[in-house]
Amino acid sequence: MQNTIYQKIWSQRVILNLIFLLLLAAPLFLSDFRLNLLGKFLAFAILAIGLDLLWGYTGVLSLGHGIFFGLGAYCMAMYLKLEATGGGLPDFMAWSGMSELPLIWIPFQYPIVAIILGILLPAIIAFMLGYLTFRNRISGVYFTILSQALVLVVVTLFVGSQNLTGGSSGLTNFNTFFGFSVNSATTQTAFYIITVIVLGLVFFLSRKLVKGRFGKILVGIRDGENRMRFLGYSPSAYKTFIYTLSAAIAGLAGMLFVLQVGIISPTMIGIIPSIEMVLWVALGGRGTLIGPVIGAVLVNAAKTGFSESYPDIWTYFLGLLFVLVVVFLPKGITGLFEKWNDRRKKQDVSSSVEVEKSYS
Amino acid sequence: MRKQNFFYLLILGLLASFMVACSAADNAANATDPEEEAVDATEESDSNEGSDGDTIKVGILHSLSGTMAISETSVQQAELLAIKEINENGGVLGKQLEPVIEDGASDWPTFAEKANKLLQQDEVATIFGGWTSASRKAMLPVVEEHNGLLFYPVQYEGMEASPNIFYTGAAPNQQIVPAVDWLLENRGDSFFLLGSDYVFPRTANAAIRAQLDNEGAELVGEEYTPLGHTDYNTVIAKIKNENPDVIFNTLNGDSNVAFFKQLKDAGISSDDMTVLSVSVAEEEIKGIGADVIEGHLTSWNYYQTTDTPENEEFVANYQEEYGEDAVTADPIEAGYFGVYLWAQAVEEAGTTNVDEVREAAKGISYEAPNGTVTIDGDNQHVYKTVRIGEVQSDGMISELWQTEEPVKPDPYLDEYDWASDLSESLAE
Amino acid sequence: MSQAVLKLKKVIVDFSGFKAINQLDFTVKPNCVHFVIGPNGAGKTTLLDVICAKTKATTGEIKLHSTKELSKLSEDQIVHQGISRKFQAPSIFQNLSVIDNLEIAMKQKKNLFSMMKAKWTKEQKKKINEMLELVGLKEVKGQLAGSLAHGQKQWLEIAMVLMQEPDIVLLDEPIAGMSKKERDKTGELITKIARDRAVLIVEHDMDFVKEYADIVSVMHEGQLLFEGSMEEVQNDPTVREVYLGRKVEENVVN
Amino acid sequence: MNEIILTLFNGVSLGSILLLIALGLAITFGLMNVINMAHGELIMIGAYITYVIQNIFINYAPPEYFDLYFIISIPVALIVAASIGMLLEVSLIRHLYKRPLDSLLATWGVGLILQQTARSIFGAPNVGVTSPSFLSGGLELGSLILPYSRLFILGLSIICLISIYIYFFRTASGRRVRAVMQNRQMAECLGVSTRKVDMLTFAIGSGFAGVAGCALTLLGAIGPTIGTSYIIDAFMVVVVGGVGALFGAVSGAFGIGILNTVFEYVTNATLGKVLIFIVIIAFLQWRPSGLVMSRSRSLD
Repeated sequence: MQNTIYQKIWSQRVILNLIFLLLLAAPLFLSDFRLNLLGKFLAFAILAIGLDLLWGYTGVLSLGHGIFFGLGAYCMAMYLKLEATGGGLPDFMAWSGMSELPLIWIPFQYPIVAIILGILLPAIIAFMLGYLTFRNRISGVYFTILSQALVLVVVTLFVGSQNLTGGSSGLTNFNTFFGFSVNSATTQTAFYIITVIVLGLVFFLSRKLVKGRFGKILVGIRDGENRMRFLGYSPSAYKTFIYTLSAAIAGLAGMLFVLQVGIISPTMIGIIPSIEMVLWVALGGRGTLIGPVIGAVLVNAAKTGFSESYPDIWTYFLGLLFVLVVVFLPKGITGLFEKWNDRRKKQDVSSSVEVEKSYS
Repeated sequence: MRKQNFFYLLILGLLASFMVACSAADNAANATDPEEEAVDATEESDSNEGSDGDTIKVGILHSLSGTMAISETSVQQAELLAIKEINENGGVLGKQLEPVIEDGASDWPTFAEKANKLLQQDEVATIFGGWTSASRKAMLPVVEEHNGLLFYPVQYEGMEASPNIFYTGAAPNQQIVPAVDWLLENRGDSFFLLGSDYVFPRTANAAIRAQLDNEGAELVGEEYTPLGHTDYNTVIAKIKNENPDVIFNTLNGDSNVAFFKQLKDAGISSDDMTVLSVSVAEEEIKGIGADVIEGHLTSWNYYQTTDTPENEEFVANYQEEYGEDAVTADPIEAGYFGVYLWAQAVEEAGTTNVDEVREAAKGISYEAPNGTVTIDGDNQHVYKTVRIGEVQSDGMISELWQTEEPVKPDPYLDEYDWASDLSESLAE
Repeated sequence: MSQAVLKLKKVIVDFSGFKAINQLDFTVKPNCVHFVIGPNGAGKTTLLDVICAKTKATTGEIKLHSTKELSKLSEDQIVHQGISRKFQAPSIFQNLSVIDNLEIAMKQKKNLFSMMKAKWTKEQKKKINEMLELVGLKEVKGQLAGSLAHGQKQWLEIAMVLMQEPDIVLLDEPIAGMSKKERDKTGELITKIARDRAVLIVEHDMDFVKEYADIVSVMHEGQLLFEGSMEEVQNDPTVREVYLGRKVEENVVN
Repeated sequence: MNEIILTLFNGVSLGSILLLIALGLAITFGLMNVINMAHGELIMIGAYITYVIQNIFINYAPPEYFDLYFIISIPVALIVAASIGMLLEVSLIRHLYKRPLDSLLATWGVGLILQQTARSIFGAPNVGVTSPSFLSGGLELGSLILPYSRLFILGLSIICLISIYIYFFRTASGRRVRAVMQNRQMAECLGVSTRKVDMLTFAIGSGFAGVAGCALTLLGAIGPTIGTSYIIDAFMVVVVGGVGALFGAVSGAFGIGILNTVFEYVTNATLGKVLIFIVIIAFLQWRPSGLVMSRSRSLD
């Protein structure tokens, strides 16, 4: 009896909504600095959900999500930079001897265009690479290594074309967004609220996607891609779609990141951050949606906290975390709970079996 | 089902308690002791950044991990040495300095985040930090937004003068311009420019091109390699083809090791061609190997061998603190005297308030290991002596030439006609 | 004689020099239980592979209903032509429940966009319930497929094949590892499903073949050696010589 | 003409470096299918071993024998890297054979730990190794100078290749390794201890990483992050060459080396690097399983 009431009040949906509301209310509790950090973590969480759709559900490990994140971030940053210069030439272009705004920067004068491209551009690149590789049945570790090569290409290009991208310094020093000062506390709070809402939306839509038949197909592809072919599915289409989707989500996260952090540079999109992104998902628990969110927030909070107190030890800790999670917690934190659940469930079942026996 | 919900419930609970805890912590931090408040009120009305009771907090923000840790760790050590010395001599304004150390992790957004943290959370009086231009550019909007201070210790490409940054490294006219002049006079007039592909080499080389053009010298080639590039055979082949008198080297970090080793292997020694480097100091020579780079030139404001009494003391103290094998170098020295310059400005101002310190800092002089350094009030750079040196077989650099007196910093190269195009395009 | 549903003509499968199937002509007739037997390495499994496009034919043609050429199609396209395959080792989705397994196997539009808006229909639910009834997995429908017993896994996979409502069913050693009781049940099931479709089975168990076969094909070194009823196969001297040999004698004695 | 020969030589030289760093990987990744992201750090260990032995020689050996340090470093680096590899296999990788993507993540973590360990022991700055005097200078062919260090690395990579060949194809122990890699169950049935073979194979692969690290001290910087700059290149070589094909790695290494040098010569280093990776990605679309294809009938 008690159980059912408990279940009704604390249904998963209700709790998720409460978490969402609590996040929305965070500006009431947190200082500007902490709120800004939390906002950054939540932007990472958005990316982690997309990465988990790809890895946790579909079984495709990409070590190149940094560039999709980066593409989104750069699109937004280009708009912000042009806002800051008032349509003039950004400083680094002047040093590189340019006299006119290059063609590819021109569309980014318009914020709407920048936002659309920030999602579209990563999606297009992911689609092209995904379509080719998945159609050619390059999968598993080969795809993973290819995705790393892609990072290397893009990062080298970004660093190399200094006159277009600001080179290794990246883009920073922004003023306004839609006319609001990006650095003021109110705007930052607004960015935070937007991030929470986007996170909620991405979470909700992803949940809808994976809870239905579509999600089962993804799991099927993860566990037996070839078998799925003989059930009449074309796994490459599904993989390409999810890869594209998760790249678009990464782009979205990148835009929110730039708004809150105020800088994007190639170091943020390289090989090391790309692997760290995978760790968020692994630690939180792949194949669940709440897992990557927890993982992203937890790892980054630990990184901030740890490197504040013990900068030298942080690398040891990070390395150890990878090893321990993979070996002992392959399902991450959520997996830990599932295990604990199962054990208790088994106890419940065994006791109920005994009851039945005594009746008969 | 029920217990899975419990998991979500747990997250909810943790999140809620985290927020309450944070807000409580913030409140505690903001609510100052009523007595102290009263004292503060009598002393002065405006806030006294970083000054908390008996100590003054100062931020140290360098990369302690990642690729840049190689260079930045020593600068951090020098800054900590200066802080220690100041504290031993009674501190600043009678208060001890309390360094708050953060790791920029060779990642520019992290520099921005940590600078934010230092200014907002720790409320430090100033930050000493940065190495790459990228890290400085990442911190710039943060220190400007929160009206903080940053002491930046490395030579850089110029074209910047933020009111919130003090630049204790060399501006281009204190390193690159005089080096080119000297080379033209002493080593020949065909130049090959080689650099890593990022903002400093590109901007520096743009200036060199204009300067060479003005002097009627010949530019025979210009190559950029990605950061961390390790195979220089092809570049060396190109250099051989062009056979320049001088290679002006703005390579960064590890690439220098690969370049010099492979240059020597290719049979090119300092007798055949002069390589002048602007990013290779004593520290880097240790990693390259002195035998490989011996005889090549560098341009800096300071060498470990610089002959001043202040330097003798500095080197001795540094080696006592960090070991016999530790070497000092230009950025290390710039980090070191940056702390002293700030301390002097604070004493002058009588407060750590940023606006007053900035005002007091104008024209302040300090006897640094490299000689007298003076803050130029116009651009917050520092007057420094320029030195051309030659690498010796023991890894030390011996001075070949130095300017007679400290050179006025000119980050925008306003004083040079040939650079007018460069600075004009910037003025827009 | 009824019209052939599937016809292979001069098919060669060449694994870098080794011809697993060599100039094979092969016909599958509707409503038949058609067994393929032969010694190891005779090309039986490769025959199934080449029909369902797991392996591409090096040369030759494969015609469905004597019109549609299959050898250029991909695996999933072949499934939509009405050919379904069960593999030797049970390949079901361990992390999905029994009912989920059937749900994704079920005949439906399987492209990306129809799948995104796919919803349960009454008819689909009915079909799955019937199938669960047929293969006797109703009791365990909510369990993860990975937790099933070996025999149950085999049936689940057969059920998944049938959910696709194919015209031709390819089974690779469906009764391997089954108990006597389970074998009988599987045999009955095969007879039942063959009423309205062709069933092509690779099998080693001669008793099973004898009991349920309508047609038996004997393969040897990538070629068709003999085709006929089980009785004819047993009496054919060449078959005896190359393959059955002792085994048939034993069977006869028994 | 000289230019062409020199470019070709530089390409072959780059190829030999790539081959040397990829040889170990061709064994651990190619044969065992373990994605060892710590391979770069094993290279780093080899480099630091050379540094340590050099210092021992400076401090304790008479100066006229100084050059010997390099000759001694090679086998020591091989043994130390192999032992660390063995330790890694026994403690970690053994448990992850069935999960290749997970082994990738775990070994990346190991790599991080090794890097930080090196930083703690030797400090963050690069350390210097003086090349032995017999390797300084170069072979003069007319106006061409072919550096001895490059020729030495070319020779070393060929020697390594030959010894690997002899080991795998001419010794009983090597045959056992091949047997296990080709058919694990069957080899087990025949009484081969697959555990021992796995451990040994991984150790051999790791050992060659150590040798590569030793050779790299002739060319570039020795620092805690040296491995990260080579690891992707090494994987590319193995993937292009065809996983499981030792001699695919050879063609992969020289192919990439020569093409990269030509691209770099014609354009510049940045563009050259981008171009070579684009070519690799395109190449893998065309031949997903690399230059040397191993056909198999096995399921999945």
